[in-house]
Amino acid sequence: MTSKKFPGLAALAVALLLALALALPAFNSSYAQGQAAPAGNAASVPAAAAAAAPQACDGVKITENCTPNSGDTAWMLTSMAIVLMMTIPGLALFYGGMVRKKNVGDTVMTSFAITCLVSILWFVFTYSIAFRGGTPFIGGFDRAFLQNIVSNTFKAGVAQNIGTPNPLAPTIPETVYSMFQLTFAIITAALIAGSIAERMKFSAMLWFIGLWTIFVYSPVAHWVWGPDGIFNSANPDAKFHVLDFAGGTVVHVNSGTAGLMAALMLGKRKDIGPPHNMVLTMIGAALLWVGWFGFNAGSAVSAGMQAGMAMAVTHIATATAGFTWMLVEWLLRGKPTVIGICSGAVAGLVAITPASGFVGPVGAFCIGIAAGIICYWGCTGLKRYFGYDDALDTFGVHALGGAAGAILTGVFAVAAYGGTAGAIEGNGGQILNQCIGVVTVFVYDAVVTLIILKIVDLTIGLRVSEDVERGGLDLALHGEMVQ
Amino acid sequence: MTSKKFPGLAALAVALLLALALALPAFNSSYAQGQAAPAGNAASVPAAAAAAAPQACDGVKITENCTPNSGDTAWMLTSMAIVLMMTIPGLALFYGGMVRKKNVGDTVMTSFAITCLVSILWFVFTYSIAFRGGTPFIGGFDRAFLQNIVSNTFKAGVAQNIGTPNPLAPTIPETVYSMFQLTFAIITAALIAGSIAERMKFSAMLWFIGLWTIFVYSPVAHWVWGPDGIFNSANPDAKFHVLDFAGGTVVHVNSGTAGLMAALMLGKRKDIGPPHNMVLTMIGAALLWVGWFGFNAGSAVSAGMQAGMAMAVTHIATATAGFTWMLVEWLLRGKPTVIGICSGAVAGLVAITPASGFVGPVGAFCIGIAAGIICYWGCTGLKRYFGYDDALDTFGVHALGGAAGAILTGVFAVAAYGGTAGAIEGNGGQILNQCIGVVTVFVYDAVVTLIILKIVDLTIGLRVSEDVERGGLDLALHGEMVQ
Amino acid sequence: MTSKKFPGLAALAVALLLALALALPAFNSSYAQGQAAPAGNAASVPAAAAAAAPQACDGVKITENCTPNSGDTAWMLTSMAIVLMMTIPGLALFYGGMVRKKNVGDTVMTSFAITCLVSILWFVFTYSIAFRGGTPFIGGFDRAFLQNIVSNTFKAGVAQNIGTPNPLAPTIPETVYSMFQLTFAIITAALIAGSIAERMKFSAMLWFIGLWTIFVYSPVAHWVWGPDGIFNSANPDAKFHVLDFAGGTVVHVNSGTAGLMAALMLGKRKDIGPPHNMVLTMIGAALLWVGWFGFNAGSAVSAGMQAGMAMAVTHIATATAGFTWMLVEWLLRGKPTVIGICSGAVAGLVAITPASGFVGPVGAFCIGIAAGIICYWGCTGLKRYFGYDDALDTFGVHALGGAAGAILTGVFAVAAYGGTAGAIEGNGGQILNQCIGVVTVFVYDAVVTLIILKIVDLTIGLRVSEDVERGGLDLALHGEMVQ
Amino acid sequence: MKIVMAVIKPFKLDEVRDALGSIGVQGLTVTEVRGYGRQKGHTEVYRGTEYAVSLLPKIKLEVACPADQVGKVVETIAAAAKTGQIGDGKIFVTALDHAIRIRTGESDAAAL
Amino acid sequence: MKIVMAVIKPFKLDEVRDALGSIGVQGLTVTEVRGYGRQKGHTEVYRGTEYAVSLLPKIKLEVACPADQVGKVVETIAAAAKTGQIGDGKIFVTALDHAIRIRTGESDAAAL
Amino acid sequence: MKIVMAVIKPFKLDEVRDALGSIGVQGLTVTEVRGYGRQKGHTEVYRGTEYAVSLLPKIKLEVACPADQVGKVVETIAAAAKTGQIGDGKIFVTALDHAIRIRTGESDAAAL
Ligand SMILES: Nc1ncnc2c1ncn2[C@@H]1O[C@H](COP(=O)(O)OP(=O)(O)O)[C@@H](O)[C@H]1O
Ligand SMILES: Nc1ncnc2c1ncn2[C@@H]1O[C@H](COP(=O)(O)OP(=O)(O)O)[C@@H](O)[C@H]1O
Ligand SMILES: Nc1ncnc2c1ncn2[C@@H]1O[C@H](COP(=O)(O)OP(=O)(O)O)[C@@H](O)[C@H]1O
Repeated sequence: MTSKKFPGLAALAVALLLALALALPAFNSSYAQGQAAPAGNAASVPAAAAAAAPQACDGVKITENCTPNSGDTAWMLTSMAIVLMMTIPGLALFYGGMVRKKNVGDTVMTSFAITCLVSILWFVFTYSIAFRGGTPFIGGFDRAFLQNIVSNTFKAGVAQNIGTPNPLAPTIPETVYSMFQLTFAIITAALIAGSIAERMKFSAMLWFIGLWTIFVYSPVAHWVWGPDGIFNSANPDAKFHVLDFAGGTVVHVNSGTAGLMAALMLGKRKDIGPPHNMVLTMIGAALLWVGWFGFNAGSAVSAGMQAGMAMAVTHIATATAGFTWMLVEWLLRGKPTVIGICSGAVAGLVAITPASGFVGPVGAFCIGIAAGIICYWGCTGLKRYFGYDDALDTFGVHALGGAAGAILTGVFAVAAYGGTAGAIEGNGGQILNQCIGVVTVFVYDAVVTLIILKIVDLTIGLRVSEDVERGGLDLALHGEMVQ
Repeated sequence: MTSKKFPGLAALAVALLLALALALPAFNSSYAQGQAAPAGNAASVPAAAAAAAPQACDGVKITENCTPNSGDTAWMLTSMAIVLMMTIPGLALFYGGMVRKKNVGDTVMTSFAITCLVSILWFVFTYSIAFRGGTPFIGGFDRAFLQNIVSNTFKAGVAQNIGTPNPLAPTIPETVYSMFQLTFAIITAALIAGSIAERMKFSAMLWFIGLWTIFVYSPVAHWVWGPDGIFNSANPDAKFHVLDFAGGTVVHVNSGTAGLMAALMLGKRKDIGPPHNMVLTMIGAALLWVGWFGFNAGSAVSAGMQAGMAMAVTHIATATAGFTWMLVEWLLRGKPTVIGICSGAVAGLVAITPASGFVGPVGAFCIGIAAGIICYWGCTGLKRYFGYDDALDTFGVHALGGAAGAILTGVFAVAAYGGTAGAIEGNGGQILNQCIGVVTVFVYDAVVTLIILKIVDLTIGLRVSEDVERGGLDLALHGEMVQ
Repeated sequence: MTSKKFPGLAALAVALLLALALALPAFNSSYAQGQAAPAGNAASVPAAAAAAAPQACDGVKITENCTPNSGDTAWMLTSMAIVLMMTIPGLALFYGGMVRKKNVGDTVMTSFAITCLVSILWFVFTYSIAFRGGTPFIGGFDRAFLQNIVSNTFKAGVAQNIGTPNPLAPTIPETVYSMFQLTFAIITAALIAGSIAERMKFSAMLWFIGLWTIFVYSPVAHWVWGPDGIFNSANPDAKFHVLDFAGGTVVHVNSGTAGLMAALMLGKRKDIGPPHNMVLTMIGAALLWVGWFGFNAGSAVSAGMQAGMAMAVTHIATATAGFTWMLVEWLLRGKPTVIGICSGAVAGLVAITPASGFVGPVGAFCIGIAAGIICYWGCTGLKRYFGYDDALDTFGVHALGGAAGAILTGVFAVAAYGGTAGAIEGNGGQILNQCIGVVTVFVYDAVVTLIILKIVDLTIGLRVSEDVERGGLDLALHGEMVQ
Repeated sequence: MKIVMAVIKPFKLDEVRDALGSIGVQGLTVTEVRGYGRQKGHTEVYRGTEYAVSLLPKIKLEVACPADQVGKVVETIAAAAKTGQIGDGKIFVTALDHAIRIRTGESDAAAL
Repeated sequence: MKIVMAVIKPFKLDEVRDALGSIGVQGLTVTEVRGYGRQKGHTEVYRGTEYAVSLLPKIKLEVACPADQVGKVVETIAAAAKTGQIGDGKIFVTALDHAIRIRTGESDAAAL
Repeated sequence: MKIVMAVIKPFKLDEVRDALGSIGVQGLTVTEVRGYGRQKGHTEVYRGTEYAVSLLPKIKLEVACPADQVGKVVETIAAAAKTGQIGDGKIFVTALDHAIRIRTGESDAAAL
């Protein structure tokens, strides 16, 4: 076992060093973003908070040194913490409860290891290429190793509570913004693992996810949220103004598509069976729900009216979708299940994500009903029809739910809430923009994911041996077993 | 099974539509609350924060458009999230660990489904009738479907971070206040399920809880917390000034009484046995404790001195009650148990809830000791004496603890902390007020709950068949099983 | 069983009363701290927030009555809640998953009971002697029973949101600061229990931990964080300026040393075996990670640049250490384990704790790698060499990790971040200061812990009988069993 | 001596044990098993997919007893475990050559 | 009558049960056991320490059947459970004196 | 051939297995059971109510061996499992008609 595993491990270590080495030259020659950067999607939010303290960051004088708004910062610190909680232990348990007992350790460890791996990459350079200015397609390296994150001039210091604010988050320290966005990168990667559960090599998974974060997540995040991103609705120079408040496209369509590709490449599991512990799944779904307020309301990057509305619509859509899925299942299968209501709630969370800063309560209610029905069908009819083994339904829940939410955002958006009208308010064209976003991400993601998987398959192999799969990944790969 | 379950399901769906239909007429003819509303129980809190920013909401100019206080909003967003966490996964696990393994799925799903159901009702109209002005007994329909929640005039928008503040929560967006209060409605309903565990039909439970939320929770919440509620201590026109900071009466006496009625109507379980997993119960109790800071300190609806004191007294009472219960059990039964210390902590949380904005640390310590002893007796002596099968002791812990806390609030209240003196400071009459609150809620709740249960019993039946009960509700009702 | 347990119980109750009685005389004769107190380590933080509101607390006029900063208060309320979550359910599960199934109840109950016990002591007098002025070695009794915590003059009240700020936390209510610090005292005590797992009497544990909190934790916390503490880097009169942002020395070296002493006194377990449920351990590690943002970023006692940087470095070090431990294990043992990556993450959290307000992202990355390697060795090579049975590696992870972090803080500290330069910036002497802190705490702790353990052993005995140990502590001591 | 092995419904365990106690049976060993027989299994549902779970939870009892008590033991179990519905279970009787009590070394009848 | 007791690899359970069903075996009882034999166990790792876990998860089947069917039952199990690799397990056949169906009181062959 | 079935205290499992290994026993099967006997059960407490739990966790071992080794096997188990305190357990010996090794098809003595 050791000898078979070790190459992957060694290679991994080498790669890390390589990445570091590659990044170092870029350290000082990085794209000079600084002052000239566009104002970003949160710039309009805190205008009113300005007048009082001349030293406070207020989104107008965003390029000067100023003191962060303590309330906004408090909320974003909290948001980061609870969005991290969504992945570990949230998603780890949500997924862990749905696999067989012999694979629960591998499943939860996948979430945990992805958290570590993506965080390291983020620190090294993926934050920089995703969220710093550069081109409409990819950012620069000026925040590699998070250099200058406190202040571009470095004259001001942490201890004086003064720094250069990030135009994307003008009222909070950039450190907080960077960590907050990191938790999105983490969960996106971790979601993919639902499709590959119970049969992928742990080492192959690490390689796959690492490369995917670099070559898929970072550019896609830059397109939609980067200050000069091609789809960024807050970037006046953007080609298409795609509304994606908290990641329907970047997070959910993106992870779901990658999951589908991985499920197709891996093939079906040798044996399947019912979830081993729906109580774990319930804990996971509940923590996802709780943490998702950080995800959606946190995406307001401030603690005000927009965060409040995002929280309300998130909650309404989630409750509605959970209840809808339960009713559909009850009607069609005769029994309401724990896994069902939990899946429905997650489907609702997914679908409201892109919409959460743009729609109102009634729109959220409609999106919730749609999410419950569409994602149920995605996990049953659609999956059965095509016959792929998307083990824990990353595609059925996240890609479908994310796409539905993105498109319905174009329907239900209310100008008074998020600044952009949707089809109901007469702006039918927004639906088109939304579709362009979804389709572009789907295509790019599918192609690059397949390439990455092919490379990993040819080098270290994607799948465990049949013996290991039958006996369970926990003992064979990790030497551990739940009693 | 399908055919037997389906009527309940169909009826449920129909009822939802009905409720929607009934509510629609009220949509625009609702009580015009707006400007004239009384200042509410939080109005006095943030006065000092006003001077600085002319545009900031400050509790004085509460009826004009203004910008929420970001610090208060940050804390209330957080509070909402962690109070939700109290129910799912907190209470779900607290209860789930105490039932037998064959019923753990049904038990946790009950909490989850109640969360969804109560949230939908809240959105439709229960928020409006509970927390909007109307009569001293029930509120109006002007926030049905959360209409106009951003601004009554609708000229200001979310994106400008300006809105009409709610007089009950002048410094935060009303969306946040509504969602925060929703989490109280959720947990109150979910608490009841402790009494009916291991034997009630899942469909009957949904009907019962849905009707109870409409006909019991909403009016009782309005009495005590509605701007013109008959018991609201911040309403100058109130008949009786009942102190209930965070819900001793509204939440705990209310749920405990309903639980007792349900336990009486259902009868005893066929077989009982020790809890199947006290580790789950411990997780649940711990998350209840953590989330309860959102419950109690969040009930200050601001992040200042009052929230701080509420947090301190909550923690002191909880730790003391947990330790007291453990010692009592150790003394009387020879062993300190996990379930015991967890139950004691919850008893302490319950008892300090009504008191948390009114008493000081020493009062909290005394309330903690009282809660530990009284609730222990409620779950043992009292229950044995009357012989009802309150499965997980909703009455013994919540009704008794809530009542004890409500009355002791009248004893230990300190004028300098919460504005009202208690018996120790010479205001003996407050105890009487507290008793009036408790007794009124008990009587109203008992009567209406019995009527609701009778109706549900006659239509779809309250209890599962003996076979289902013996074999466990998980497999029979939900088709799932923990391995 | 009853008769054997009872003496411990009775004694416990008596002791509590005794402590109360002893404390009462000190009630009013306590050291008059008030106005003359030094400004404390957080004083410099919020200077910039001052100008705006004349009534706001701003760290300059810290001795007058003022209104807390709502953003800082929001973050500290949140921090307290999530740091409590670190112990229950976090640490309880982290430890609970690593013991055998027969002891999981005792293990989680230990964390829960310690939470209650330490909280009661804190209220009675340990907060006062740790965090109020007195001598450089121990504080005064002027906050026994949290008296005057709202205001020393008591003219201002909670309801007006005005109070005397604590010089250690000038922008938030002292109630919040006291509760926040309490959660540190709780987890420090609870960490020790990792060393004594699966064999110590529950009653002996309570006595040991209670005495240890009084005689070790309180003075050590005062040395490093007390306003006039001998090691407090913010105290101009301090003998040695030891940098310990969030508790590398006070929390981790302290608990790890006590754990080692306890493991030595208790001797080895009769039978050992692999962890019974690594999923519980994963939940625990994840909640520790999430809560640790409250621990480290919360130690900024404000929501600004310093909190942001503390969050970033905490996350980077943790992810790096988790990944490093996993790679080391993979390399040396052939398999990456769930327990391994979780242990590594905790090691990273421990090591970054003292450094989190002083170093930058690159320093954090280096500290993370060091923590992963050093603590792995502490749990394997070192432990095997000396042969003590530190059951869950409190010494290997916490004392070693804490000491490594403390010393590396002296290496990587950046003046622009935390006000003090480290060796890399030319201030080699800081390393010496750090070592003095670590060694002093180690020696004092080791001696006093041994004395306490000896006393407890002679009076009620430290260890359960062999029968109880073989059969499991859950049934014998608590009458409970996980099914 | 004989070993009486019975497979019964789980919730009947307490009743059967009490009944055996009342006829003087001093010891028995209980195992959690799953059974398959005329009583068909149940269905578990997972996101709209049904899994037929044909094995039902049962309890297996083993009682070693002197040959002359076998009849009484079998009757007692049969009476106490009966619900009259499918899946009530079976009783199997096999020969027991030797029995030893570990604590004392006593053997055969004395060991039971 | 005989009792056929087989210890097999866990993932073979479904195949064996189906095979037995197809030759008309109507009932069986399944127990989760752990086995020790030529197939060596595995190693669990805990913070760098290895624990040899010599017991492997196995499934024990018990099938009561008339003496004349024993051959077929044994062959069927052996065929279905075989992977050809170490640890496939054993089949043990012992005598069964009596069988009773609790529900009806039927005995011996009729009870199976 | 015989089957030796022993019910022992759980924590004695490792010792017994090692002892059997040292006398050349190559295989055994282990089941987690609960037992009821002279050793009285324990009490579980739930919010002040006591539940008598009369069944104690035990380990059941099954060892198939040639008839001439039975004595040694029984003695070895008895010696290794003994603590001298109540509840040490029992050893039962029954006849084994046939044994088959699934992997090879070998039978009887060769199969053990
Ligand atoms: N031939 C058999 N061999 C071993 N166990 C059997 C056999 N037949 C039935 N059983 C056990 O008895 C249980 C009950 O049998 P079943 O046929 O379902 O009902 P009934 O006993 O009412 O005929 C089964 O679940 C199985 O555990
Ligand atoms: N003498 C025995 N007595 C009881 N059970 C045995 C015996 N020998 C083997 N077993 C059971 O059969 C299983 C498989 O045996 P093993 O020797 O590993 O492989 P194989 O059957 O291929 O020779 C063991 O795990 C054990 O459960
Ligand atoms: N007659 C019996 N039939 C089957 N198992 C028995 C019998 N008597 C005892 N046992 C098993 O042996 C275990 C130990 O027996 P017990 O009477 O408690 O102690 P001792 O073996 O010291 O007399 C019991 O827990 C039970 O599992």
